Amino acid sequence: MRESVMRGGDARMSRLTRRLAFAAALVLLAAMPYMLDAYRLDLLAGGLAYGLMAASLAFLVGHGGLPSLGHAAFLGVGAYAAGLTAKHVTPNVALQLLVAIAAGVLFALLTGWFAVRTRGFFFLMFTLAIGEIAVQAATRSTRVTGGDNGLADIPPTGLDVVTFYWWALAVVAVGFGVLVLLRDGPLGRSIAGARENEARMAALGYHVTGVRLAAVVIAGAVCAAGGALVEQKDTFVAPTHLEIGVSVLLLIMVLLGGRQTLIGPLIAGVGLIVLRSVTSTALGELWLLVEGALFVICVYLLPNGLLGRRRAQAA
Amino acid sequence: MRHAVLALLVLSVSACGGAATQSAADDSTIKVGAIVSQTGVYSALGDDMETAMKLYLEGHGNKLGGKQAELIVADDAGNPETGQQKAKQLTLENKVDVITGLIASPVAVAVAKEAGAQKTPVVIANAGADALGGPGVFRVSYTNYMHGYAAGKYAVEAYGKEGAVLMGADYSAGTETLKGFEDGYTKAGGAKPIKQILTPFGKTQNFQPYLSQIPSEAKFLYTFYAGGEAITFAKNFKQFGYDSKIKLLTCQNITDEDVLQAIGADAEGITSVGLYSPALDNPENAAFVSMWKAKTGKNPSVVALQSWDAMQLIDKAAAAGGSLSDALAKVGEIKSPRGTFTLDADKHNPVQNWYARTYEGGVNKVVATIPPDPAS
Amino acid sequence: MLTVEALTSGYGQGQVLHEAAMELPPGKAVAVLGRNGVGKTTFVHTLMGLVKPWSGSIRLGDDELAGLDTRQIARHGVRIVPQGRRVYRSLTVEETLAISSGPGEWTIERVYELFPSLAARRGHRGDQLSGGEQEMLAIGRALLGNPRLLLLDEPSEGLAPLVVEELGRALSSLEGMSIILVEQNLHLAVAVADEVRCMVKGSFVYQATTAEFRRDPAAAKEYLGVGS
Amino acid sequence: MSLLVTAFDGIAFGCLLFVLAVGLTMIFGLLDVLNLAHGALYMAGGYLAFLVIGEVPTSLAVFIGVALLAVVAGLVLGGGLSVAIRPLTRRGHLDQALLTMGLAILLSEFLLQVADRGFHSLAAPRGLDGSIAGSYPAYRVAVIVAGLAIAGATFWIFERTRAGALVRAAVDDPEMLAASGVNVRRIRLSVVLAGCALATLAGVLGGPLLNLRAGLDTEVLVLALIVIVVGGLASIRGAALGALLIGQVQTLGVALVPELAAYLLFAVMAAVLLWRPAGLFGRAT
Amino acid sequence: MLRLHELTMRFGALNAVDGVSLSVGEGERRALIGPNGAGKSTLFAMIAGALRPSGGTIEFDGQDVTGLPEHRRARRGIARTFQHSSLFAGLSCAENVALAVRARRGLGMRAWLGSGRNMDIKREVTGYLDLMELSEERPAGALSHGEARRLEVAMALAQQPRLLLLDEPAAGMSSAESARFAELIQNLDTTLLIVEHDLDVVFAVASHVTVLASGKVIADGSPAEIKASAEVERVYLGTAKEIWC
Repeated sequence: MRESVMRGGDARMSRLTRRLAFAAALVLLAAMPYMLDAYRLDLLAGGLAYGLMAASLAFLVGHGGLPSLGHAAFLGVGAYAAGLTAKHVTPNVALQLLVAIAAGVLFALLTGWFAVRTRGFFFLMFTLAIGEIAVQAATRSTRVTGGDNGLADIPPTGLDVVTFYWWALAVVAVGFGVLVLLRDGPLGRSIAGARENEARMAALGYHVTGVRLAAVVIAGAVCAAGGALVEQKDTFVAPTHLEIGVSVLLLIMVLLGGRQTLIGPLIAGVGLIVLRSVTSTALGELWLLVEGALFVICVYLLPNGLLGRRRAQAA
Repeated sequence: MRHAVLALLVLSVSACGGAATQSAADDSTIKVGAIVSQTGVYSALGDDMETAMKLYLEGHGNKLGGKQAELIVADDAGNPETGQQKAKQLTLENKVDVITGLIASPVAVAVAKEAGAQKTPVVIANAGADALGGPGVFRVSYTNYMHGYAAGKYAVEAYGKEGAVLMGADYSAGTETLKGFEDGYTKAGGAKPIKQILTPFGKTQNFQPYLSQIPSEAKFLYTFYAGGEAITFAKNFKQFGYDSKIKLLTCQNITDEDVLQAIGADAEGITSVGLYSPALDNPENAAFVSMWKAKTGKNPSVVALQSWDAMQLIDKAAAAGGSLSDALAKVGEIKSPRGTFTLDADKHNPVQNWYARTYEGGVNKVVATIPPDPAS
Repeated sequence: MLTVEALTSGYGQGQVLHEAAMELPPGKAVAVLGRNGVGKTTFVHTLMGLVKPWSGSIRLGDDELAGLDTRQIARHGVRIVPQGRRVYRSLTVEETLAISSGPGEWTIERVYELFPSLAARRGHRGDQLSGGEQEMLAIGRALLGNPRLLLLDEPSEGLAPLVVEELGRALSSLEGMSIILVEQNLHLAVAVADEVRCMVKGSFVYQATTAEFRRDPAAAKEYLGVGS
Repeated sequence: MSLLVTAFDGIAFGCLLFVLAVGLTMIFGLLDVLNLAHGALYMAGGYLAFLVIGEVPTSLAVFIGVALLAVVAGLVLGGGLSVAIRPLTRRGHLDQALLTMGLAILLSEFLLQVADRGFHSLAAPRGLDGSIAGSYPAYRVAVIVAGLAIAGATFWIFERTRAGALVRAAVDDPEMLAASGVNVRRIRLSVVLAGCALATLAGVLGGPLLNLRAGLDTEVLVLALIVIVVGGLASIRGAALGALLIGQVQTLGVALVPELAAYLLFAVMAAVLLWRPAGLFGRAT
Repeated sequence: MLRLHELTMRFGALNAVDGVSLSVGEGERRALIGPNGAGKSTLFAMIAGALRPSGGTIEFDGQDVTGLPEHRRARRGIARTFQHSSLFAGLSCAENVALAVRARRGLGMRAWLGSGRNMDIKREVTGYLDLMELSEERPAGALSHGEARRLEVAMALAQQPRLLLLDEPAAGMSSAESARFAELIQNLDTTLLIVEHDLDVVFAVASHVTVLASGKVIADGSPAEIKASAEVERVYLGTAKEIWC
């Protein structure tokens, strides 16, 4: 009953080994405050948030077969929702997170309703349009969002760097766990089915549009949670968080990590955030050239991403 | 998954490594963190900024306030999130004494917030957002509002008391500058502008559709555009023949040295209100312009001047000793190539002369001086 | 002329041809018959290199074709009229014929003589033609390559009887050309072909001259028919 | 009256967009490769011209000479691109997107290193740097003329010549074309070369209109993508119609509903995709 | 149970299906035969709901379902197999069938299922796979042709349909395979509409045969009647008399 092919890289191991490795990684990550200084810890927390958002996009792109170029809109929706809640309603980070997730779901329903009617490259371009319209909306709703200068007057969370790191780690771990469970549950498999063969799904009695919409909602909700973390870390959010460049960055994380897995993009997300920080510190303006070269090299050397394995080809 | 664990290990090691390089700041050196756009859409300004700061240090024996100076440049890529991350790195890891640079306003907002939390003073060398400034945040550039306000005051005298049309990029710098203009203009006795035309920021490749919305009864046009949009605007305005239909007054960015060469002949005759001109006649400016020209072969841009003054401000404050944050607030008069200016006591924004400049024969000739408004 | 030995091939992991072997005498037309799904189309696709042979040999004259790619096989003088026609939808009749034309005795004018109804439609695009016209265009396209070997895959499929008759007349007039004709329409097949091969489950199991085949209705029933 | 000028101006932009986008759509149609380096190619054309002639007006002959030089550069870069994407032929759009995105970063950052990160612009050639009747830039008329000429030539080659018929046949059914003995790979290569050369040419043509600066590659790429999506992929006619439509949206559209200007471009694309999910001239697949 | 009235499908100028009326009774095994291009698959697609007819009506269980989308028809009990295997190539055989089982039980959109229900589904899936002699773990994309055809049927059976549409289920099977397959089908107790070229299978399975040519019904009757029909013979073998003169 296991969906062995989709899992790609990690399907090679038993479920037990996989769980042990996950637990070990979690312990190692939880111990990071004892090894890293405040700045690096903060960087890692940001990396984890991006990793979670990359994993959510992998759920959409790899698992759902819906290549989105507007995923940063969900980051923005989550971040603004959490930030506005912090500013106007409650200092409770967990409540802010819940509001962010709810906003992500709502936004996914509103936009996904239209988006899932397009396919492939056209889905890509449609989501790009949604992302850009979201940027404009955030920029121009100055009274609510602070406009292009961002929502600056969000009160501090009151959590110190270490506590916030653990909070972020917990959210990322739970969020990632939810993604994995959903992927392997009935709905997740229906989503995989819709990716593989829409005609057959309809013939089996599935409402394919609904299934695809569910994929958008799940990915959007989890991404919004990641967006909330980004906001809570910096207590700042600006329209630049939603820009196409961020969507592209998330998509690159997915491709580098291997779109057939969820863990690969998570790791690639953390890695790319850390790598950018390291290279831009060390190389100045040349960091971008190095990153471009990295993408090119990765395409050739890691054809299926860091952890991906080629999905079985249809005969 | 094996790879995953491995990758995590590598990652954590790489994150740990280098932690030893940080050293506690000691009294004999002063560390300046400059957050600059080295990449991204603002990197043209970033180049000037970095050059000016380094030029100042070169010219002052690499010392600020008598202490050995260390300038650490970090790339914000034009993005506030990255800028804030860099601010964290500079304060927490490099333990800089002061953060400067800051081109785009959103970046400055995010960085000021972060630096405030880390109790590190900030000297803004470019960003114009009105809201910036206050405890620990100092600005040697200008507020968008004052930029427009000065132009508004000037316009009443030079362009008449009615028939103003405003046009600008639809983002905070644009709307704040236009708001400043409207206030400056009406307070000086001008009538309310008859129309305001806003154009999508960063997405407008062509101003003809917007220029065509200027009402026929308009007497003059005041505009705010910067960077690539400034080039396009200036060229469009001239080439669509608007120079013969309506008088033009602009913000300083449209005829800044950054863009003049790209605009070419179409810049000829444009009058703008700005805080600086390479043609200003004072000894500080003469020295500054000759140094800059020797280095780059061009006239200094406004950003270059501001960055130079940012270092000058830090230099003076560091020389005063004590807490840098307090000292920055007490520097008093700064003899800048733009003329002498001070920072106001409350928000630490510059109180400075503005100049009406007309671009002729390759330089922005100063045609009028607009003194700072005591009321604002 | 054409000698196929122990040819196997298929799609993905599914093997379709099982050691198929046949010979085509020079200048003769051979009809390949068989029920749906026995591998006739795969057979001609493999000859054309559209499906890669797994093993076996395809010799055309002195040239070994197995292992060559489609273009190389085409350069050896093999042309195909594929099932479903596959005419270029956005090219006019004239354009299609022009880009398919090579040096040799076949000219565009000669194709128009063969199919006068095509000449009348020379300015129309491929997707504006009727099925019969598309079939004629596909045949014309192949003929303009002056093939040493012409492969025809179900030319009569989906065509009205009158059109099939016209096709039959045209194909019969190609006296002396080496042809492999895959057909379900027996009428057309025996009208055109000199010899008959029957295929069952990816192998050839029956061969005869058309005259012999006509005297052997049992074979037709066994390999092709309804009652069995 | 002024709306007429605006609409006319939209044609100028549409012409530029067509030259920019037609290569992108053809490369997509024939190779099934989404070339995200297309914007960087445009940028390369513009920066090459800037590096050669600077920002002062030159004679028309020099300008045309530089445009031809950019075409050569486009051919060279196109050759590089087709070598780079060959190993990825069967790897799907997203892998190709990652590769071409990486190449785009490399190319555009390289250009900014060679030139500088400052704002630049090409001057219109002498004789075209003024205005017609003091109210319409002569260069834009030249862009329309050049754009229509290039569009006309493209159509003519594509619709009326043997080479064009071969390209269309290769889009329709490459397998059958190969089965006629045609070297389809060579056709693909020529389309990549031509598409890239048109992109660099557009860079020179658009230099005096859109300026040269960091970030130009992405801005231009997004415009080109919108054009080909709205028009429908793999169709020259679609690229032309898409370019003209987007040209008007960006001029007449924003003049008519200025308050929606910021949303207009993307809203139009989204609306077209909902109405005709494969673009205005797209073939349902 | 199924009643088609004047069903028509036009593609451009071509009438792929041209006014077909037929009805299939409860428990009947109806075979649909005819030469290539007769319109069988088009007819199938219309019954299943994948194609909207240009004219005519489809009645299922006494209700007009002509306007009902495909997935709603599936839920009412119409299941189909595809002429060219249409599987979830990247998923295992078991998952292919499980998708069908969960859809039938209305669990396809559940985020999560308890282990009890999962075991239940797994048991059922194993049952269908065993019935069709398939192994669980192999990805559907890696199956041989015959196995893929059987998986097609396994998925349709897992829907426990009231009306099963089989579109050339035996195409490309070896004779041993198709004989075995015919046996499997014979043991099903569901209403069946089957398009098949392998006439061995047709005559082994069908209780009633309808012959389609050029989009029209040209004959209709028991297998024996069809075998004996000269008209059918002519359609299949061309004008036989002219050939064997």
